[in-house]
Amino acid sequence: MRVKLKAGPEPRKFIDRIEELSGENVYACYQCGRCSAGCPMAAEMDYLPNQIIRLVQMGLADEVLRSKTLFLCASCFTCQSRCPKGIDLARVMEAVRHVLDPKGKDAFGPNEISPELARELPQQVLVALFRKFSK
Amino acid sequence: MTKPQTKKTDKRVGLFVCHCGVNIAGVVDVEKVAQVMKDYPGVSFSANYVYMCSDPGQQMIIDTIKEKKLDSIIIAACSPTLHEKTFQEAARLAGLNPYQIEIANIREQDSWVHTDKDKATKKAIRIVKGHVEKAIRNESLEPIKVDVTRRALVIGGGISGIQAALDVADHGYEVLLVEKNPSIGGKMIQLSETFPTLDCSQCIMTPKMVEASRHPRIKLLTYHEVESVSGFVGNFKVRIKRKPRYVDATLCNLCGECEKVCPQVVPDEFNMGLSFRKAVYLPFPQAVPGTYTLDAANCLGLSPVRCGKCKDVCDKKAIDYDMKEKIIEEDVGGIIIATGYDLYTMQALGEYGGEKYEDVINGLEFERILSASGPTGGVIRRPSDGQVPKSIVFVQCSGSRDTEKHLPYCSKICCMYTAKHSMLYKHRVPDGQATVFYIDVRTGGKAFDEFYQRTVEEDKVLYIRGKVSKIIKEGDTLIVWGVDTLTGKKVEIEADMVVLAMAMVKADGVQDLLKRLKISTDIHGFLAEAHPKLRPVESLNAGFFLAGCALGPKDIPEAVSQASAAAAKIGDLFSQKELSHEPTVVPADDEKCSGCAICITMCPYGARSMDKERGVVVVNEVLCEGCGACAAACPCGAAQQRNQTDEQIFAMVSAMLRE
Amino acid sequence: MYEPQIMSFLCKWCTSAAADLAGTSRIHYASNAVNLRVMCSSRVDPQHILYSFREGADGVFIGGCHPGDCHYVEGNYKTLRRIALFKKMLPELGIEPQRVRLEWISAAEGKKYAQVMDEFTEQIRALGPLNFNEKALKREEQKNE
Amino acid sequence: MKIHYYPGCTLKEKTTALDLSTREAMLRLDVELVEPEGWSCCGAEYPLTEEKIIGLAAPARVMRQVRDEGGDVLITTCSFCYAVLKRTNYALKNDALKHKRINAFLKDDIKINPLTKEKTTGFEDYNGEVKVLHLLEYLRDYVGPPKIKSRLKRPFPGLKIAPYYGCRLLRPQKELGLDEPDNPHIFEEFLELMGCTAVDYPFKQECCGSYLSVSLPEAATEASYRILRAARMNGAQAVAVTCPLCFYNMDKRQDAIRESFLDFGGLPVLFFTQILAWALGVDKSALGLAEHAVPAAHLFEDKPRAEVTL
Repeated sequence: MRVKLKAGPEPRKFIDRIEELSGENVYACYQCGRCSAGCPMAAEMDYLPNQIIRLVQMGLADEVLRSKTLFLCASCFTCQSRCPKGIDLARVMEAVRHVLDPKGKDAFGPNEISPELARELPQQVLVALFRKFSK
Repeated sequence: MTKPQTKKTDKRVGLFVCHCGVNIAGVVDVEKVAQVMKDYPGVSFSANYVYMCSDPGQQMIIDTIKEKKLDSIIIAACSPTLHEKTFQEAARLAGLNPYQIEIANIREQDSWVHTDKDKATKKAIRIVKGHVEKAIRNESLEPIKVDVTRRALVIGGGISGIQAALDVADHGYEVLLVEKNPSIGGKMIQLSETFPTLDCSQCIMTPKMVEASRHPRIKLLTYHEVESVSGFVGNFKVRIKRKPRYVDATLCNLCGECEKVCPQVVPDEFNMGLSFRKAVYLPFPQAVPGTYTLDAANCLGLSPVRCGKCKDVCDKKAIDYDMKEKIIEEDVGGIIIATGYDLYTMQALGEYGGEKYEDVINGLEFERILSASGPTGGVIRRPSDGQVPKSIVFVQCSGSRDTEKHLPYCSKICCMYTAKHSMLYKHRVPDGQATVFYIDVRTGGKAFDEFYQRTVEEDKVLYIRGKVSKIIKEGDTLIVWGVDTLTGKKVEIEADMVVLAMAMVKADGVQDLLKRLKISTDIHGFLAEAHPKLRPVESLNAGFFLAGCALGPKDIPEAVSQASAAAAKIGDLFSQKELSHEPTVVPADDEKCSGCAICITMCPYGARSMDKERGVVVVNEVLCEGCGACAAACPCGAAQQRNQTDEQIFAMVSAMLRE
Repeated sequence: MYEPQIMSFLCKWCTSAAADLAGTSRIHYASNAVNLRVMCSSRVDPQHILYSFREGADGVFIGGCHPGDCHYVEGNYKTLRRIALFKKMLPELGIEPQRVRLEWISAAEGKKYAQVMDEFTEQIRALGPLNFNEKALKREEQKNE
Repeated sequence: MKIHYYPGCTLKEKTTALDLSTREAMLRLDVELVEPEGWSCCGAEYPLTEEKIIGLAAPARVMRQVRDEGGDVLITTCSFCYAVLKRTNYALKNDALKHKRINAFLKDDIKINPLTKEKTTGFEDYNGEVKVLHLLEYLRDYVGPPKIKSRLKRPFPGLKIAPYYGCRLLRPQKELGLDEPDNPHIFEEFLELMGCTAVDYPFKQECCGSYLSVSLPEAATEASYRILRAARMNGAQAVAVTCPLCFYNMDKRQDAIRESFLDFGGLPVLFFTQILAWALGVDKSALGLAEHAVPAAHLFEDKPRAEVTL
């Protein structure tokens, strides 16, 4: 596997956008990996949370935007509460989800829930889920 | 607002304008400056020259002072930080008082920062005019002289304090070594083996301790605490509290009978609470002084009626329940602070469970477990059930490098001692699994990296790059949640024991003392050096020197170097016949002082005090550092800084602002 | 163009050293200020500032060490309190408080010193001449009427 | 005493057990819970990017209504509502820009009285005046343990309960400030006050999988399993929760958990308010125990303490 790091302002634009949206300084991260060590969903992820930050730091937008990890983050803030640099990763995840093609398909939409399940689910789950994972 | 009197002065002021090659002359019209100033009131001589600091330049100054009988001179040249001393020396050779020299900075603050020649020249003239006004009003001053008490106080009896005391004593001066605990030795005596050479800490430390106790010029004051320090450099008065030991150290022969009969069992501090001691105890076998101490806080009652068992069995009649706290006063000329450090509390890291799980311990606890004189006799056993752990996880940066909730700095020695810990574990439990979680391995030091590499290559310790998030317990087993950032895998490891490399923090319980001594600390409570590069073992407070981990995390050789350096600084101080002090201080004018005492509150050095009888402020000029905060606050103009009086400032402002 | 006159009081340990560093780094900036070096910014008495205005200054700058870095332990805190109070008084005298500026500039911040000088000069230029004595005269007259 | 109470959507519809037991219990402590007029959904998730700032308008409007009704305290039990309301309040108090932008949205509100058709406009800016409290906080700091203790009729001697905090009560600490995220006590103290034994286990603040139980059920199943298993291993007879979603994941979906993890023996999940209500003497029928998928009624069998002592 080989990636080519682009020089010039292009990668910087992506990083700036993520920082602007999230309000977090992704360069504050020194890659200790503590977020990943404590993440309850890490087992399911293609990229660990610290790797998502790393990819953002390197400006590798395509890799980040393709990652399944974005839709595994439940915003439980465990990483945020233990991050030695106080980075709120849930915000970074949300910022990256926002950058995903705004007109694209929902990562998770109402059609994927059967009426029976919908009857059973607490309201908050639906509101939260659509807020996080649909356009 | 007082208007400066246009002082009619018969003072003869000379002006020397330097070209500094083209550095000044390229932008400032130096000829013009010299020319314009010729007619300025008070100026008796004005000239310019290509390099004032050169030998001919200096000679020109010397000759002119003599020839023109100048009382005061202004050198318009580079920043005073560069050549003020040079020109003062030249003037001194011509018989002029050094406080009659003014440096007008027309290079760094004019010719080098402006390009418009006309403006720069005008600015140079303003600057020079200001200094002429000041020079007209400068007094000749002599440094203030004070005697030196050639006796040092060392606070803290760890390796830094012991080394400092030994060095000062070997220089030929008397030393008081004050230690708050019953024995000297500090943290180093608790360590097992030291990196990277693996010498036994006690083996190299005990001879030093004994030497300190036997040195004819060292007075050992263990179980003592410094209460307060008054006075100033060369002449400190120290109040020291002697805590009652309830055992006469001169009589105690270490028979240990008292300990056998004592019914009170408490956790042993020396073994980090991993074993127990009695209320009457010897801190550790090699303790210096070698005497038992009765810990009153845990004794059943200091009275033969309550218990009295120890007193009964003591053949030497060394136990004295009536011993009282006592304050002693001593005179010293210089003070070395070596109060050491403590480890960050494990309670602060709830996610690691250090407070909950017995087998999650800190590095110092593990040192005791490794130590041949420790609670397990050097066999590695875990605290909960005494089993030999088959797997230990070491967690570096526990609390360090965490800007958000804990300590932002690197504790510097943990990488090395963790390597040592894991190596020693593998030496003693060859079939055990040692795993180290790290963020970076920092091995800057002589033979450090080789040592670390040996740990990995020869002792097969598994280093995993990632920070642990949490430690949980299932049954008897600890489970460590980590990550390997190199492979991008979240890892969970079972461990029988976890050792946390806790951050090093300011020593517990000395902050009050430092506050009383007005010793400044950094935001983490470590001592602040006078200059981080060039004055690393001095405090900003004259006469105070610093050494060891009280300044910040460091290893043994570095602490010892600092201790020797601080001792050398003491030698430097004591070798002077008398001390000089800058005379540009702020006296109080009796005539003008209303006794409002505002200036006293302004002074950070305690130099000003109230003469209650006369109702005016008096100044100890030796303590005054000349900041002038009091002068600015004085409502009566009674506090005037020598050679920077309000009158001088007003006159300078007028001259600098008026065309 | 109107060139304002600025009186600067610089602490010896930090801001004056920063001005020196700006020099050794050859950073060019506005030449409107003349510097008076004091041992500590806490030596600056509000009287010195008022006096500067009376003597023709349009702005007064005070430079000290960053909080916590004072060579005299806490002189800069005293300055901070003093100047903050003093600035509240200034409107009473018909002086815009923006004409007094206090900055912490360390010995390493030569560039910041130059920037602040340029900025402050422009700020005072925008405010225009102070004409302190004329204003004082006018107030006297009004009082007499 | 009347106190403003925000039940939130889920409590109104699906998790009435939490709502009912809360109201009944509070009545026994002389507190009548009143809902702010015309409250809407809080939005469930606090928006994490500036772009979604509009999401703060709804919770801000609820709190403004509380203030305008003269309330200074708003209590909630649902962890999601708690986090959204409290974080919104924090933002309005501490972030001048958000304050400005949110109030700009709220300024154009029009309220129509359903009877008189009278229109109200021109609302005052909401500046975070209302204090948002979780019921646990309210019980500890406002009602106080002595009063609660004096009203207890049926404490639970020796019942071992594992408190489950989850995410939304504790994190982010700076904004919520309920307790230490990795060393919390408030829930334990509550349970001990109820006469239960609070079980210490390492998963009390781990995530249950949250809304991933819909989008990625396996992940949530495992997350919830790990919590329940740890609670059981440490001797718990039940887990107590505050949040309807945690309840859904751990109780309603416990069958799914058992299907995936055959070693797991099952564990009842309770709302903390059911424990409170029962201890205060509320009738079993008002606890909503029929809503539970994992039977829990057997835990409420203790003989009432003699009522004459009060």
